[in-house]
Amino acid sequence: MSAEAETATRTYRPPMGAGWWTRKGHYFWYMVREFTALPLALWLLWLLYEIQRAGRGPSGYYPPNSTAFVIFSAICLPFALYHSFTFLKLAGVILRVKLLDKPLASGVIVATMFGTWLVASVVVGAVLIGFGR
Amino acid sequence: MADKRITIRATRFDPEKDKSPRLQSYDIPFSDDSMVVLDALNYIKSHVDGSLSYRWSCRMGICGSCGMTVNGTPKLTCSAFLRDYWPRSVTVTPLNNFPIVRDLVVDMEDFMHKLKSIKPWIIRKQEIPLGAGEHRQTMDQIGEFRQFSQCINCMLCYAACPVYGLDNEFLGPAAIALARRYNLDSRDQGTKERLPMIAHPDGIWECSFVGECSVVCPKGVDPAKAIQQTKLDTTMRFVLPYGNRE
Amino acid sequence: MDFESYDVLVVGGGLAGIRAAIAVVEANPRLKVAMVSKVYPMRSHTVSAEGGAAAVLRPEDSYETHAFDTIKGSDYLADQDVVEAFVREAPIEVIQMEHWGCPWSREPDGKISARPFGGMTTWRTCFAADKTGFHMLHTVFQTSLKFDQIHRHDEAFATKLLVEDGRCVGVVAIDMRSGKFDAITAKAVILATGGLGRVYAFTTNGNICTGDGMALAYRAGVGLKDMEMVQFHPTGLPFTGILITEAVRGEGGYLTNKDGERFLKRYVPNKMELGPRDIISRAMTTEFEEGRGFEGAHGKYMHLDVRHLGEAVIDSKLPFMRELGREFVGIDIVHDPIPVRPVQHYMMGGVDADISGVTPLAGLYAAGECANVGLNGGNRLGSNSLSECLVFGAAAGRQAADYVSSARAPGSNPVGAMLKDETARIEAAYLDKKGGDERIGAIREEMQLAMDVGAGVFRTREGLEKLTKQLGTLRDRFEKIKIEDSSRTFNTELMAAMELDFMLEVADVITYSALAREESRGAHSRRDYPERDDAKYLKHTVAFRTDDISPRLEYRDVRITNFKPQARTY
Amino acid sequence: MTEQVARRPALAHLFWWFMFSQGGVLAALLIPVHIVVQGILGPLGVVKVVDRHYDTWISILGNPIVKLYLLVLISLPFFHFAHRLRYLLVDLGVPAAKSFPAQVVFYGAAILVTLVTIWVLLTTAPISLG
Ligand SMILES: Cc1cc2nc3c(=O)[nH]c(=O)nc-3n(C[C@H](O)[C@H](O)[C@H](O)COP(=O)(O)OP(=O)(O)OC[C@H]3O[C@@H](n4cnc5c(N)ncnc54)[C@H](O)[C@@H]3O)c2cc1C
Ligand code: SF4
Ligand code: F3S
Ligand code: FES
Repeated sequence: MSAEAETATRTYRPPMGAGWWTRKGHYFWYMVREFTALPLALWLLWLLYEIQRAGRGPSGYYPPNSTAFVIFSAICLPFALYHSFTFLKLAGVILRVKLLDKPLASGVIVATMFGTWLVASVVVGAVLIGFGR
Repeated sequence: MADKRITIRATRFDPEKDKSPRLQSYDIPFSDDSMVVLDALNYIKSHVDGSLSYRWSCRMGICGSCGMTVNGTPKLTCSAFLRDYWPRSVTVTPLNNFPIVRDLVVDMEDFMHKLKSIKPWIIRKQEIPLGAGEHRQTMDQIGEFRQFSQCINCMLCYAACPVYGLDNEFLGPAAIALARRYNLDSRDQGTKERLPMIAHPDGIWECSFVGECSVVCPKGVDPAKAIQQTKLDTTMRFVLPYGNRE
Repeated sequence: MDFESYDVLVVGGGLAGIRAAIAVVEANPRLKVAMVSKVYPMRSHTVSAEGGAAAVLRPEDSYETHAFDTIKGSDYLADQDVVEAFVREAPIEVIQMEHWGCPWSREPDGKISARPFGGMTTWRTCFAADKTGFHMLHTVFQTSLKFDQIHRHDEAFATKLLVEDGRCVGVVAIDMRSGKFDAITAKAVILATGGLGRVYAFTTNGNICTGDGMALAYRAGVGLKDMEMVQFHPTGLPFTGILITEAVRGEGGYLTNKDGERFLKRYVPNKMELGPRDIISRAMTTEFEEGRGFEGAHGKYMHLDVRHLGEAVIDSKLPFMRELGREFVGIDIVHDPIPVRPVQHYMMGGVDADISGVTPLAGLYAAGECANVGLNGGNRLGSNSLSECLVFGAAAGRQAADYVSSARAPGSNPVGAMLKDETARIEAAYLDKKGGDERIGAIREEMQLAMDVGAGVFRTREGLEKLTKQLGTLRDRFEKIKIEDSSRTFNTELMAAMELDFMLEVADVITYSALAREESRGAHSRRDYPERDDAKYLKHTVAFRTDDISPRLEYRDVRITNFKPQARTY
Repeated sequence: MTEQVARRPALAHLFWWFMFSQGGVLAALLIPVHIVVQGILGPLGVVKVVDRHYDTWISILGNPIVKLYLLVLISLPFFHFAHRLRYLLVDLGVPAAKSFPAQVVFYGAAILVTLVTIWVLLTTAPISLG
């Protein structure tokens, strides 16, 4: 396009380095956010295993209560919360909702998202606990 | 005011002589609280070392040419005040993620190609004649794209985006924000024409929402928002049976 | 030798240059256009224009009043036929910008909105918030990207016009990236290189406004017209010179002195803050001299007060001003008055060109701030300049397109020789120069300060004569400059040296033109000749380069059509 | 410039991003409460939870709505995880994670998890409305 292209002079391209995400707090927290996928995936796999275990009949069934498992869940929890928090907050940035032809403030959208989270947690929690014995 | 001084360290690189860049230190008077990093560079160029090369013009944060990395963060040097760093020293390096041409000057051809590639002009099926006057547009309609039209092409967002740093094929924040600016303009009918470039694997999908682009943007463009909204809109076009396809 | 050859070459990527380039390809899509700019086009100084572009769009308004306001504002030094053509074209161009996507601010019914501006009797300044130049420049630049016939040479610095058989056939340009000298040839050349504010120390103009195009044309033998007419804008931020747009006054801001008094009532009682720039700048300077200004770390200043407008108006109409106040002064203009003082802003004078941008040198056209087509006379009205860039940029483009359809292509032999000469000149003067001990920065600063003092808001014979001597000395010292940068790659010191060379040239022309005009008219205000003198000076100054230091001056009658010169009071 | 050759919207990317975002919302809204209740409070005995007893657990697992819920709860987030982990690798300097084979591996894994989940749900407790 421009005539300069052909007379390209030597340039220096600084290497990026795999440790770029340690350079700045923001990058680090981004990596943490992405990393949440791993503990959450493992936890869900556990849940799947729990369900599958129930299929083997009542005789061998024991409730999940090893200390290791509680510790594992306790480790997963902050990641889960961090995922929920970042994801729902960022959703406020993305979603454009119009009410009566006026764009809704992203603060309102975020508040709605967090409200939904709360309601969903209460409902699911109620079912899990309510049917318990 | 006592004679304050401040240390500026600037990248030096002359491709005709140097293999790789190095930092050079300058100790200069910090005579006035209104001084910005660019003033310090200008002082060096005028009074200490005339060979220091960098770009600048307007000195009022609107031409977009003076972007550099200041103590690790991409900044417009004409709007970065020395008083915010002093008594620490200030390290000025070229914008990250771009090839260095010379000292603090980076190669921006790639960026220029990307700008052009998203067709940043009004596309209409049928041009209206000049004699018919202006298109009517309300302030609310302008409000739809206003934020995304504030981009000064300073490329700070590219310097901040690791995805671009890792792979220069990525279309990048400002170009996508500009595409969105036109897509949201009530006068434009070119969304579909821009789609192949935007929804390309190296387009919006490549962005993993690091969000640093919006943090460093000096004009509040919020390219991260532009990109995520474009992802959503584009997806809706195809997911909803009759969604959004004009 | 073979050179890159085009039909039309545009030097300058600002509003005027890009508009011209588009006009060429619109006139004839088969034409190949080159656009040479020393910065990427969107960096051009048009980007910092804030207030707006004037055009008669509202039914209540009329061409006659726009023409009259412009002519009166010019202190009758404008060529009236040019003004009349301009006011008719401006609305068309503003609509064209709208069609290209410029986000003009709108009325509730969706039409383009207008705001009051200094010296305009009615609301006719179209605006895009307070970033009008930014939006216009990005709009035309982005629109220009769709024309593949426009070949950009970004960051290429034009050093000389190529003239062959009395015809301009291109430029020599240095590609800054590689340091390579190129002859870029064309059948016609349009100069659109912008202003020269950097000749002064205290200016709103960016680093790139160094009068290059004017100096290039001047050296090629073309006259520079009305160069004594330098505009000082009343409201610049002290220290930085950043402009606080006239729109601030247009929207209702007050100017007050240290006694809290709206002092303009003594100078422009009928217009107050909406008076023209030259008069308000003089009023402020007079107030300073009489001790009624504020004293600050960066000199005297006045207050520009918008507090009474309220946050809502400020945020919708003047958001950038709030941003600038916050960033560069540390104040919130919603709660604090803005410190301001007069600042060099615009060059009415420029390359002698006619209504279609045609200069006396065949094949050479000029448009935008670097040209003087006769529109602005002694004082440009705020917001006429952006419209001027559009109207006369387009006119020059169309004219050039027309011309090249019959012009033959330039030969390459003389061009080759000229390129060799120019390369040798620059290498000898700068790149391969040994020794020298003068700093470019030092000479530039001394020139700028001398110009501020000697050719500022008020001028006198003594001051101007002293200035010619100072400039002469600086010119001698320039011969002894030291170039520390020997690299060919992006050598900004070489650019700075060549720009200083251009600036010393145009500074001379300003000074000699001002010395010779023994009257006060528009922006040119002589303490020793306080009155306007229509009998002697209802004329354009045209300066030609000579081998001597001082230029040869000619005078040319102003073209008067419908508006007889009257006393200029507001 | 290469992009002049006609480009078409990348529909595959679009689809995977859609699944990614759906999975993300779901994971955000639902996973924490499961972890808290089933992973911490239940095992610690703070509250009674449905999976503490075989009967309660198996009876609720038999509910078709619960089955559907669990299918969505478990499988959809995996499309989110697959996407994130793939890009995590890219971020850590493994550009190969962008390649087509990598996509097959990661999204394939998510599909696999989905299939396994369906199988588990179908074979665990007989469907009953009780
Ligand atoms: C702060 C500010 C605010 C303003 N506000 C307003 C306003 O509200 N309304 C209004 O009407 N006017 C306003 N003006 C005036 C108006 O903006 C300018 O007059 C106008 O933009 C000039 O445009 P241009 O195209 O002539 O030049 P520019 O935009 O300055 O462009 C010059 C071009 O020439 C190129 N160039 C220069 N020298 C060389 C060389 N040697 N080789 C190669 N290329 C070269 C540059 O790279 C650049 O691309 C304002 C001016 C300033 C400074
Ligand atoms: S989006 Fe912001 S940071 Fe990026 S180029 Fe535009 S103005 Fe600069
Ligand atoms: S930083 Fe990069 S990854 Fe996306 S959100 Fe911004 S473009
Ligand atoms: S110099 Fe123009 S943005 Fe900083």
